[in-house]
Amino acid sequence: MTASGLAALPLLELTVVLPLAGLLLALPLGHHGARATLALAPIILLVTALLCIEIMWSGAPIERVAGGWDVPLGIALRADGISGAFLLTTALVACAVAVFQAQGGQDGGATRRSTFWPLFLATWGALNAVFVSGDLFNLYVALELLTLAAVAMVAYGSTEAAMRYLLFALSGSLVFLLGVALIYAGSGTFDIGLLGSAGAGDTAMTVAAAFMTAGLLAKAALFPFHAWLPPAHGNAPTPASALLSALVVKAPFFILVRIWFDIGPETSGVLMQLLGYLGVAAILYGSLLAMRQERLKLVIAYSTVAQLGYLFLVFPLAGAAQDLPWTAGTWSGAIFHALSHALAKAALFLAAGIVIEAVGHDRLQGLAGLARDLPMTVFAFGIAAVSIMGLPPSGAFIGKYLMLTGALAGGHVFLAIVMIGGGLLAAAYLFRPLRLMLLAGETQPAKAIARRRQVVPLLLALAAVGLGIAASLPYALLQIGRSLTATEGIE
Amino acid sequence: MDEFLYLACIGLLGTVAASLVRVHLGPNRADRMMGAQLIGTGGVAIALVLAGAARDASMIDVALVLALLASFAAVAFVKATSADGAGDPEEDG
Amino acid sequence: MSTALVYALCGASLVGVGLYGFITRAHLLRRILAFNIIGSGIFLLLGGAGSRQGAVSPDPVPQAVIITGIVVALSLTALAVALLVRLVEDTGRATLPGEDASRDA
Amino acid sequence: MNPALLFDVALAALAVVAALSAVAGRDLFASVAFYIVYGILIALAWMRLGAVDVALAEAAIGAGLTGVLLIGAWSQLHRKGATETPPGPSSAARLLAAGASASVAVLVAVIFVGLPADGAGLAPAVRENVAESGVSNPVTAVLLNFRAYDTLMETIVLAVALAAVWSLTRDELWGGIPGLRQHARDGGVLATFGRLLPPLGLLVGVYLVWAGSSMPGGAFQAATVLAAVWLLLVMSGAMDEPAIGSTAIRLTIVAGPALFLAYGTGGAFLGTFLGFPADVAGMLIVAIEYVLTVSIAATLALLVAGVPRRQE
Amino acid sequence: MNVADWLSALSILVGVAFFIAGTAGLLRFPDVHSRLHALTKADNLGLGFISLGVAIRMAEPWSIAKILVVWMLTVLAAATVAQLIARAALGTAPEEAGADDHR
Repeated sequence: MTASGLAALPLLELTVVLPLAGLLLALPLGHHGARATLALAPIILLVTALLCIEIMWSGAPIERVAGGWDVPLGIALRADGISGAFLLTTALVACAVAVFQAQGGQDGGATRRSTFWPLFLATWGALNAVFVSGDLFNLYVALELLTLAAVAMVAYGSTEAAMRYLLFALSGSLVFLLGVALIYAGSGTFDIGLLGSAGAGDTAMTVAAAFMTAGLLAKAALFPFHAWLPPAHGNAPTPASALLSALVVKAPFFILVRIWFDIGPETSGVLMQLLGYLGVAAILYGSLLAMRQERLKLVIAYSTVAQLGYLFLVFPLAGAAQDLPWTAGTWSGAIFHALSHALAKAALFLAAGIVIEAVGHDRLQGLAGLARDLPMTVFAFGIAAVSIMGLPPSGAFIGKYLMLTGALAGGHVFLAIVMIGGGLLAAAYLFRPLRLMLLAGETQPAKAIARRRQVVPLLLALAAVGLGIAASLPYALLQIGRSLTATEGIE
Repeated sequence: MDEFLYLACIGLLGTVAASLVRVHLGPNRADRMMGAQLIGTGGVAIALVLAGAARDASMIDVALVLALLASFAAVAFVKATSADGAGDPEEDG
Repeated sequence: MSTALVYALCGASLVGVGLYGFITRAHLLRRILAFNIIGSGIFLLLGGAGSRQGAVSPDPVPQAVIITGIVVALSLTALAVALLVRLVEDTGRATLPGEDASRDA
Repeated sequence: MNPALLFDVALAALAVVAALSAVAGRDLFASVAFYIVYGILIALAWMRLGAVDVALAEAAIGAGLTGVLLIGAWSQLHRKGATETPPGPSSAARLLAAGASASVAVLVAVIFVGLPADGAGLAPAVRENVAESGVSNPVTAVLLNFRAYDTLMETIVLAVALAAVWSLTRDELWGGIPGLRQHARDGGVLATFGRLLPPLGLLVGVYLVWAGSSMPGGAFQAATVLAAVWLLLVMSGAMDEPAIGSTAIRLTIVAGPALFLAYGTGGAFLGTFLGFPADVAGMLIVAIEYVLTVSIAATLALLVAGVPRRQE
Repeated sequence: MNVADWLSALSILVGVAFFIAGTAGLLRFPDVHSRLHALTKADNLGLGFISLGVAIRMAEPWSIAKILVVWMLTVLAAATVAQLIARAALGTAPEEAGADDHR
């Protein structure tokens, strides 16, 4: 297929339309929704991959306006490199989760079997809508769609955790909406592109951006707004935990990147520093708590709190001085980290799900010697752990390496030390369950789990590592649509 | 004339404020619901006068929707307070 | 002072009132009410911004966006209420633990 | 100060008082009653801002449907004894919260007042293009044409909200009927009301969606009125809620969004996602609005009805 | 101002007066039933006069028809609700309709 052949297909629109169409199909189908989803998921993956190829091919962002109405009247859909990368990662994780869930069809009762698929596809569609939206109010609607589906999936596991999550998410989106309202009042547009080209705004713009940021922090569970995350991600059913921890918390981060790097309001150095220090606190606090958990899923959930902290280091490192030569590299490093974390974290949660299925619980003390019964799953867990720790050759290593280079070049020695320390802490909290599982302790009877089920987390973990091995392609993709191209890439 | 209409609206708003006192004081839930019901009727009246002041026929539709739906909460209330939560106070008597 | 400004300021106050309720009240139904109050306060701000040119022909874009927002808020409220009823069935409480102590009834 | 502005100030003040009473009061039922009143006052505020479409939506949703939803919730909590909360007043914490909330309100107000008074907006752009949108009501033009993508997402939000509410069903009741079986005395006041009002409500609903293309009104307002009629029929015992396992009811719910989505996608293949050719836009928008009205009405009614509580 | 304007204003004024009287009853009367009585009588008449006043002002058949429907709806709803609340208040479950959660 040629480039023009690709461009003739509405790939950008289809990435949003297909999951939403799937959910409208799955809702009446009930528990038959599994088959429809399994048929649709590879098609969405293919469309997403083709879209990334189209972006690479044309070397420029793909832009559409819904209804053919130009902005500011209409709504723009825009897929640049970072959109493509997030869309593709989402498609990979979602396909893996769908296969995993469909194979374990006996999970849960009649209710979960009948409502999981519409909610799953709604999550996918909402994420994709966030990644391609060029309009602030449209982002609000997409975020709320995401909230509805995500909260309902948490409620399968714990109504209390779901309620706490809902309250955080609701207050977060309201504060975000308050910022959006102020932006419209001040500038008469919701369009991110127009707001960005209008140049550095005034005080009102900065306050509005601060409101939007505060709201998104609550949804992204950045310390100290993290309290909802461990119970929600730790108690949700396995496929939901994987989706939530890998992808859903990345959506608000993605919007923050759009706001601070694409609109670029009058950058307040203090605010950027603050975000960075909250990130530092998240890394330390999340890691320390991850070490003290007694349940595998909670270790992984607290690890998400810590790993999200890394992403926010991008703001002091690349946000305060966008014109410095190393910032593009730092920025790309943070995105790399986000993508790699998504793949690895989904692998960890799915592996934990297999463990729970095999032994009926996830208490660490009862997992000794599990490697003998579930070698492939423990191996997958180990590979994913390597990626979370940021060891070479994983994608997270590339991300951390780029961020570290930027931190040192910019003189942020403290942040550099925290990044290295965070890696050591991650090693500490992930080696604990790994060591137990590899230990030749007293064996307990484990249910046999089909290999085709165990292979799913392994593939995800390998993808996280592969992101580091074949880093130049995704790196090139990320640069498309950036105002600043990286002056120093990966040597 | 317009000024008079807005003054009339302010008068009606006064009755709404007074009914709020009843909603606040109770003493029981029937009283509170009655206060809310009167505010519903007051809202319909204000909407009508505002439509008259603006000479905007489409504003009457707001009064229409308010009049149609204002009683629903009260119906839900009497259902909720019936013996089994799904009944009719006339059955219980 | 104009009509638009009056309601925009009203909207700002409602955001404050709702925020206060959302932070201080423990009962979840009240927090759901507070959420709705903050929402309508934000909508009034947006509506006030759209009517600054005078109420004769207010900007239709904020109006359409607000209608969308009202429907989205209703969807979330419906889920919150259903979740609350389920929570009460499961735990007998309409509050979240760990929050009762610091909050008013 | 002229009487109109005086009225605005009084209405705004009363709305704030009602909101404060709703969040700060001691009695939970009173809070719900105050919130219903608050919805009515906000609807009036929208009339004063010249936003009649929003006033209709607020009157139908804020003052009508949400009221029924909240009283239903209160009723269930009341029966389970969960309307009281342990008192734990820490006045210092409350003062701090009040201070923080007030500063946010003041900050927002100051920012708003400081904005340029002429206020850039999209009103001129809408005026310029409304002729090509197929409808003459500018708000409907924005909702179903200029920003149709938002509206499409919003209809899907409603369907997903229903799936989310249903996902809270207990397994043994999956596919069952929401709520309790409602009953009323034959020939009693309630039963009579439940027979007199629905035809009128149906008429109002149809009128609102019909009026929507040229006057304030439209699919959402009409659907809310129709949903309310549905709920009244149920409350007066004239009909029972459908089982959520019913394929017909699920198809009704997804029909509107599915048609909207299919139309938009078809357009994407032909060149413009959600594009309405100017010469047939009016007809297409009206067709989509009618189907949407039915789907949204069913979705809203079932959202208020909540999770299944009994088997067929 | 012409005759119609005067009539309209007078009618609205009478309507507001009825509203004020009804609200005074709601506030001052000692028990639920006398309050209900004051309420339904006064606000229905009040809304009737206000509807009449606004109808005179709109002077357009379609608007007048809509106003008539508004008034009829309100009377029907108010009568129904008053009857039902009265029943609920004196019904078999006084503890239900009666005391509040906190009192």
